[in-house]
Amino acid sequence: MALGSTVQPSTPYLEFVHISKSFPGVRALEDVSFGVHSGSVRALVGENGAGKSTLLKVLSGVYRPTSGCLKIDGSERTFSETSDSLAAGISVIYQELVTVPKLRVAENLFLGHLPRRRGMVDYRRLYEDARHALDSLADDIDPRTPLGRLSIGQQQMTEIAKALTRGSRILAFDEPTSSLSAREIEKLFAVISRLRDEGRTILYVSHRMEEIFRICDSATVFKDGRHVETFNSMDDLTQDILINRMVGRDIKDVYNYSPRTHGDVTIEVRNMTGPGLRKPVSLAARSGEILGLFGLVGAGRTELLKLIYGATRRAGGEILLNGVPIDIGTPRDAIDHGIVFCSENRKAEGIIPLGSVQENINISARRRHGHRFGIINESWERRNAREQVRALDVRTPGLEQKLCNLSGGNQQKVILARWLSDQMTVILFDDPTRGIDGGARSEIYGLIRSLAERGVTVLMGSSDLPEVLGVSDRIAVMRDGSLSGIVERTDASEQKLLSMALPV
Amino acid sequence: MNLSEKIMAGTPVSSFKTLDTSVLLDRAGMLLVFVALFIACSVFVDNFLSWRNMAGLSLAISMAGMVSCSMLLCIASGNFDLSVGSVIAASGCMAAVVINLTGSVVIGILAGLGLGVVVGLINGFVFAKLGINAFITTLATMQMARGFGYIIAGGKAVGITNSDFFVIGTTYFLGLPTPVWLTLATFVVFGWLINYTEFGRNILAIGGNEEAARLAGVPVVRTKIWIFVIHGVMSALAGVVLASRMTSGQPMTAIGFEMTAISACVLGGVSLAGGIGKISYVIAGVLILGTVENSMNLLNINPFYQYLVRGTILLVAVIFDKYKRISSI
Amino acid sequence: MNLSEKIMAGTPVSSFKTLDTSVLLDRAGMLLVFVALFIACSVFVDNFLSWRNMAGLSLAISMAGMVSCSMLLCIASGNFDLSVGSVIAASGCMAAVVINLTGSVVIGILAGLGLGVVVGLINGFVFAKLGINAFITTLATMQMARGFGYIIAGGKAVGITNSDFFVIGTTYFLGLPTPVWLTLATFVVFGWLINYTEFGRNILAIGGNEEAARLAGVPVVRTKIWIFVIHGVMSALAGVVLASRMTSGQPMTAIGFEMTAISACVLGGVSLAGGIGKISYVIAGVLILGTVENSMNLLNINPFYQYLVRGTILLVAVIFDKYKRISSI
Amino acid sequence: EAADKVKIGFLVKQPEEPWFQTEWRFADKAAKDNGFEVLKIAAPDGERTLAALDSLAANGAQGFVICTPDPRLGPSIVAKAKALNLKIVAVDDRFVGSDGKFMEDVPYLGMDAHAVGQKQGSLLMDEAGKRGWKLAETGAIVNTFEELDTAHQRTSGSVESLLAAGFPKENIYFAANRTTDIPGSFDASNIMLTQHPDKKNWLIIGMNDNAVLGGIRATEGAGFKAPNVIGIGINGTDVVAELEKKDVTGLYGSLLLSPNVHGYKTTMMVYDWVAKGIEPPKFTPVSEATLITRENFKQKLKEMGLM
Ligand SMILES: Nc1ncnc2c1ncn2[C@@H]1O[C@H](COP(=O)(O)OP(=O)(O)OP(=O)(O)O)[C@@H](O)[C@H]1O
Ligand SMILES: Nc1ncnc2c1ncn2[C@@H]1O[C@H](COP(=O)(O)OP(=O)(O)OP(=O)(O)O)[C@@H](O)[C@H]1O
Ligand SMILES: [Mg+2]
Ligand SMILES: [Mg+2]
Repeated sequence: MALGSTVQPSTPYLEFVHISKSFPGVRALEDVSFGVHSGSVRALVGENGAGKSTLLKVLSGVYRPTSGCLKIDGSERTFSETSDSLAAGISVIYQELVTVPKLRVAENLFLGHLPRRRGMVDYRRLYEDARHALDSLADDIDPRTPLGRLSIGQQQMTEIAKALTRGSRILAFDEPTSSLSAREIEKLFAVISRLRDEGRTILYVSHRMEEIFRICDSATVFKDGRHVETFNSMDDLTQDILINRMVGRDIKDVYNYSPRTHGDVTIEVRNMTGPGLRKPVSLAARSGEILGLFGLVGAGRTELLKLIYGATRRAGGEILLNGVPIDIGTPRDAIDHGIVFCSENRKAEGIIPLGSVQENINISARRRHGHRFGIINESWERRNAREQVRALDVRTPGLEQKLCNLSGGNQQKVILARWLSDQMTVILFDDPTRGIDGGARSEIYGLIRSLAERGVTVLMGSSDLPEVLGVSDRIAVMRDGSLSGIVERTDASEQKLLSMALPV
Repeated sequence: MNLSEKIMAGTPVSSFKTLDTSVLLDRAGMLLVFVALFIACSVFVDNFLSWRNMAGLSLAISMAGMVSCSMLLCIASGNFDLSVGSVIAASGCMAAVVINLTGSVVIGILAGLGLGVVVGLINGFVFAKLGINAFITTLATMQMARGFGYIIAGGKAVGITNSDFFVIGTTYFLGLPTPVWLTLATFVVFGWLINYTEFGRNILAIGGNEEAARLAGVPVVRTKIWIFVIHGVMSALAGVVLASRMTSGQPMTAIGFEMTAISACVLGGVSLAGGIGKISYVIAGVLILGTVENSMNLLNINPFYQYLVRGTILLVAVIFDKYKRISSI
Repeated sequence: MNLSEKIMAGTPVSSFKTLDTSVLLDRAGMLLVFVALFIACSVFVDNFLSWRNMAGLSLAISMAGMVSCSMLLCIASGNFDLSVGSVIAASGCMAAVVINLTGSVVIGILAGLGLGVVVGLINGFVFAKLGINAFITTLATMQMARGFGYIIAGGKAVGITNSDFFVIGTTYFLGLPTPVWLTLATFVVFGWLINYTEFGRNILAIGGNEEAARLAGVPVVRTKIWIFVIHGVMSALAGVVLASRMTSGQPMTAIGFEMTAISACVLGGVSLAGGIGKISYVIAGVLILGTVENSMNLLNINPFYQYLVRGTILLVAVIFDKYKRISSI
Repeated sequence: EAADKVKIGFLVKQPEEPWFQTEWRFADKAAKDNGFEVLKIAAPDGERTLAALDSLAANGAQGFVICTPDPRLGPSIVAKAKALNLKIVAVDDRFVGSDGKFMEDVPYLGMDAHAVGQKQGSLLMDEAGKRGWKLAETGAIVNTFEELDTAHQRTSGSVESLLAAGFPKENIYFAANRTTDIPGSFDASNIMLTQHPDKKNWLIIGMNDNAVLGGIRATEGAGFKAPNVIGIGINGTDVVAELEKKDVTGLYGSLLLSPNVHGYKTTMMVYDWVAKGIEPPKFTPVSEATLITRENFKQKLKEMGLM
């Protein structure tokens, strides 16, 4: 079912012509021009805040460019609303989930174009079509469940399926795999290949180099809102060249693992049960140790971490810190014991969107550092925020900027800064590098390492296999709401972890 | 692992069993509370169960039932409309004045409804198009409509001379007053509107996540304007029916009625945050409020203590509902 | 590349200039609208600018100013409180009754404030602990407090015989009435509370994203209870001051005052969705509302047209503010 | 049926008002004296009035007394009462038909709001005369609440008397009250005082005690002493504490109406009608309102059993 003719090198199907976009105090895009042919997958790469998402939002009509225009199939188009771009055959999967959690999965998939019969919603067809749309991506999702009940990864899969229901000729994916695990990524890639073979035009944003080299035919590099270079073929391109063009320098081994000596057991979980866990979970980790937590989408990593943190109420089990049973009823209790948690769901559980960068950084730590009698120590707060922003290289026009105006990756850094502002014994990371660019990623791994070297215990949930393998001292694998085993770093391999994670 | 295997394994995606009962309880929601209240009243309140009282009760809640349905649309989309009480009053006066002027009942009714359309359009335009928040917008039109009502009525009730008009409000059909039939029809139409039309589903999407709805190409602005226009028309219709029942247009009637309509919805279980739109919730809310008022009058409770009772019952009802839901999960 | 290099390179970190003006305009917000309104009134309304009128105007808005400050806490945390008007009335009655009973002004005032604490605790507990939504909770306590006021007052105004009590409401200090000083103090204290205490920041965080705040270790439940208790106390204080000004406790006073307080906040620019808490917004809102009322009476506008004017000015003010903000971007 | 107690409804428009509280109290007294039952229901607007009639009928009442929230509800109340087979007596406010004329065949007991207002005005002028005020330097604040027809009739009656007694028209200032409580009249009056700083003496007019008291408070705030202010309230029940104050205030007195008589008599009228078949007269005028002042209020209130 090829749409039109395939590659026609002379006229790109989609063209950005001198696009610029400014926000108050920020130039997000500056004079960006390039074109993409139909039947190809174009990678858009660049550091956090380089302007990739902004470009896609210009494409979909969320933003009007300050200057410049789009050309589709040679003719100029301007979109003032997303409905215009949808009508023009463009679907964008945004970086942040944009779903209606209270509606059912099927309704989310067909939002804006529900099937109708005689003026009414045709529910039978809706569920059939939804079932069909999910088939190739996530056949375990029931189209009738309210979407809010799915895990983040499952929601991400429905977002992708949603874009497919439109049958658009141009599809843009903004970091679709950041919360997907290996198995889901395979499914996604199969779908993308099929779409390419059908002659559609695909834009693909990702920070994961392996992915880009696997499925993209060409790559465009951004830096600080500018178009740096477009590589029309991936053939003589290497990861190092690409990264160098993005960052302006070389990045060595991102994980840079070196063995550490571990201290005593700090945190121990005994027979933990609760929502999302099917069997009691027990595990322990030592001071200075990085314990990876691997599993497929929906395996229960997030739930386990949240139970430890007191964010969800546990049904049973015990938590011991340094051998002493502790009572954690709320996240505040956990923080008081030096246990902190960094959520995978930045938008819903991490950021205070209208709060400033400084506010978001200090919200937790101020209790022990900044203040006396509940009164805020403004100078400590500013100093701390400035230090953290510098240490993590957060790109923001100022400490007063509202956090929702920062790029996704920079928001993530601010959340990390929140926890790094304080002392801790145990840090629970759920997908800490979600949406973070290669350069920053290695910085974050460095941070995790230095935390461990200072004697902090790190539990790190991740669905990124190389990451888990590269960072962890030991790896706990989860499957279907239970712990299927813990392996030492030396025994671990992709093969082994996957076989432990896949359903029996 | 396919779905049926998952069900066997008992993972969260599955468990249709537990889902079913909880969904059922959730669906019934406040209706259960209403049933409990109704039984209690039947047992403890003399004359409560008489046909006469039932007809009276249904008539008493007919207006609230009508406007709560369209208020549901507003709330489901994540907003509310404070102008409803004023529109009820102003459209009643409008209808009365125009009927007296022209002698034509039809023109009078159309004028009354037209007023509702105009207020709805202003609300919708200012809110959806200019992006002013709904609270301030409808607070402003609430004042304006009230003032307009007083002005056209000259500050006092406008008696209606053409008695043809009273058919809407004062006749009976199959033993029930006509306004009650109108309210029942409203329930059916709005239930259908929300569940079976794209418009209705779009409202829920907007209330659930406006950003997502817009990105998916839902015509957010247009839908919002329609919501307010529909609500304006329904309020005006309620006003016209009321004028017919009262045989006059009353400029100071229905003060504070916005609170009745909103609380009927919220009491029934509609979230003010938007995204929920069950007509059964509204029906339950309206019935509970009406039953409480009715029984307090039947029991001849001192009006000062009525305040206490009303407040307590509101609280007890929602706490009961909440507790029921938690224990059912 | 470190931060200072980035600034040199002209990447996003830079352009503090453009930010400044827009931030300034945004900060000033509705205060600008107020200034425009004030100038217009000074020019076109006779006697508006007289010292006497200014003192009268400030006295007229003193109660709204007080309760709007604590209402701001509620709204900033993403909720609102409907019980304020009833608490004002009930605490005034409580103070009056207790003063007449005991002869002690201090005990009377404490009783009045105590009533505010109790209602606040009920609101806070039911809302934050039991998780019932704030609309229904405070609607219920609104009814209960009103009923309680009527009951203790026996349905009519309770005249206060001990004239020591009138000091709070009827004396002057440096040319301004004491209640106005109290209101000014309230502005200062709440401005400080929101900006310079952990409690205040926590409120904004809860309003901005409750789940994120909870996960960041903010004591959500406790903070919410405090918000309602503080609001209860402030409403009660306003009630006691009012009773002192009127030399009697009035059970039917301040009906609908919740709308005044909420609209002062919202008009000033506080978002009902929560997360915004600027005291300057509240001050602007209160001043605009007060100035409009004052000028309409000075201009001797027909009361029915006053409704129209009030509505129109509300709309014009917010549209103007919106437009100003957009054009400043 | 025969063994059943007679039940009579008593519907009032503003149950929170002391006036209606008193009517209800005396309706209860009549019931107790004669062994029947009174069902008291609030009827703040048309919709709830009709609902109240339904529940009255459901409760087995045979008749009712009503102070209607709006006189123009007359025809629909009469129609509803007929359908439910209930006897009506109107109190305080007389029904008005769709033709704008009083519905004279509905038994009515009450007093003309306009006449009460006129009395307020003439008493104010009398007192001002006694104090020897120069009318040119005297202002009159009229606290209006036009939304309520009764209020309008009282205040306009009052103004009429003032004008008839030669009070200069240009010295009469209308203060539209936003609410019917004391702060409402306080704020509105305050503005009038500001606007006319040249006046030495003030007359305070309002639809009831509260409306006048707010005005008095405002004059105090603006620095006027009691001898320079005259306010006369209407109702009499809300001014007791004011008249008991140690220091004389601007409130000279109040027109004590007789809610007790209204409550007792009308209830008995309905009772006699349903129980004994004695049809009440179509119109029962009530005696004039009496002025109570610091000197006589205790005695008068006791006489009426209100204290
Ligand atoms: N609505 C907005 N208001 C102000 N600034 C914005 C807004 N949206 C984006 N920006 C800024 O524009 C720049 C580009 O952001 P964009 O989200 O496009 O980056 P990105 O390349 O997608 O980064 P990431 O990899 O972190 O997602 C950033 O500096 C960001 O702070
Ligand atoms: N509130 C909820 N109600 C019902 N089921 C839930 C709820 N929250 C999570 N679940 C289910 O619990 C299971 C575990 O989810 P969890 O988020 O812990 O997975 P995960 O391993 O972190 O995967 P992901 O990669 O998607 O984050 C999922 O199947 C999810 O659907
Ligand atoms: Mg991005
Ligand atoms: Mg997870």
